[in-house]
Amino acid sequence: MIRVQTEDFDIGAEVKALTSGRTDIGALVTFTGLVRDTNGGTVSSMELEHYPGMTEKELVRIEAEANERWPLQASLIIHRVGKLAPGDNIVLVVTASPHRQAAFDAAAFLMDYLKTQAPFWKREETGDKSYWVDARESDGEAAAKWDT
Amino acid sequence: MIRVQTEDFDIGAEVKALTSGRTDIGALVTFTGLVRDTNGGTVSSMELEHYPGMTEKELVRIEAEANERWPLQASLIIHRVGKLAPGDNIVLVVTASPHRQAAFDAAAFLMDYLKTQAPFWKREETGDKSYWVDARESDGEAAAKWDT
Amino acid sequence: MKLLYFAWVKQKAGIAEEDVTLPGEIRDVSGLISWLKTRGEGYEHAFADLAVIRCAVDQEHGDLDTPVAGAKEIAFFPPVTGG
Amino acid sequence: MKLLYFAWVKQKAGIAEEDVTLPGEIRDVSGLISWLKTRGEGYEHAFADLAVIRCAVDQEHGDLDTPVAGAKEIAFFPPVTGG
Repeated sequence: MIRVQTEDFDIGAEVKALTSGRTDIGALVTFTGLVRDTNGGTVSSMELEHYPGMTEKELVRIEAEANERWPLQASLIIHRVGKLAPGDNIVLVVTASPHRQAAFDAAAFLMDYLKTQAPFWKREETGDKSYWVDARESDGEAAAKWDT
Repeated sequence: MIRVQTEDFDIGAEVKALTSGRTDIGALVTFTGLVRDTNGGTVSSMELEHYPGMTEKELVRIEAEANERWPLQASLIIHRVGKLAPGDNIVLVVTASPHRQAAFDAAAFLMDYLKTQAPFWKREETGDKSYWVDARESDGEAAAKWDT
Repeated sequence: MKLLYFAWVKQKAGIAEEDVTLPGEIRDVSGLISWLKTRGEGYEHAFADLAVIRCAVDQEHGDLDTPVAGAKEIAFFPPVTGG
Repeated sequence: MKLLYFAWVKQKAGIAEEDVTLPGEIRDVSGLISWLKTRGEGYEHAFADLAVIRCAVDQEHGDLDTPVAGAKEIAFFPPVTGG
């Protein structure tokens, strides 16, 4: 399941929705990405731009690939767009599996692929300046390791 | 922070307590272990026994080791004891870090160490029989990989 | 054909979206970019360093060699930074 | 010295906890187990396969060679299965 939304998400509620009434899930991993104030109080806000249409397609594709690679019983990707403040949630990934290694690996994979393939762009506002966040080389390397 | 308790835990509330008011956390990972009905409806309940005193010491030690290995901004281990039913939460691990790889690795490490070193024992009740769950060799291997 | 621009590519090009009819000789994304750069300073600025330009053809990731014939929508953007 | 037994070690030994005074010649966990096995069938049964016995001396993981002199609390249990 994937969602692109401006509203915040509630980790507890999302997890409950995925697991309630089920007794087959042994391991559930969540990853939450938050707006981090990298310079000690200078980032006043962040704007998340995306490519409507393609974003949803990419998230569906990435989720399907994780489900092909690991025996997942449930998966969820929520990504927020629009204006966010330091401390706000940006992204939530949830994976559930009978065993913990699959849940951990699938969640890390989803984040690595999302970071390099889903069309989102961050702009940080610092005081009266704003700048587009640069892509990190380490994200490309993290995603590349799943190709082996 | 570590807790051993009979009561259930609320993932959303625990995460909120760890992150509220903070703007330095970029990545937060949770792992939840649940009672899994491995044989399609035959496990009627599970009893978690532990070694009071040593359990808390081991969890503190394991958490401290994770904090030495990775730059964590917050960490939490909650483990339930007593009688549990299929679908119930057993264990919650939360790790927070500026970057996602550290949060993922630390959470996986905590679970691998907890699974092999924290003095808990599971007894499953299936109909009128009950048996102690056997330790899994793969858990020992998973923990051993952190020694390298 | 619809062209879309995102993030700083949009800012540098000075345009978010446009409908264009391509000259017949344009075969791939590389040719499309060369043509766009003849259309004004904004495009020249936006496409100055192709190493940091990413594209999607009909909402699927492409590269400089991806054919453009028959495409309905081509988008240009920087490396993604979500998550 | 307090001895504790958990999980199936407790069930097989038929005891959860006891206070004992060790004979002076017992040096390590291995010696303690040998002595316990002379004390009854339950202990013999519990300690039949040492490959699946784990122990803690004063609440820290030990092994067959861990010294027992001065220890206040020694626990025996199967490999752990929490999490």
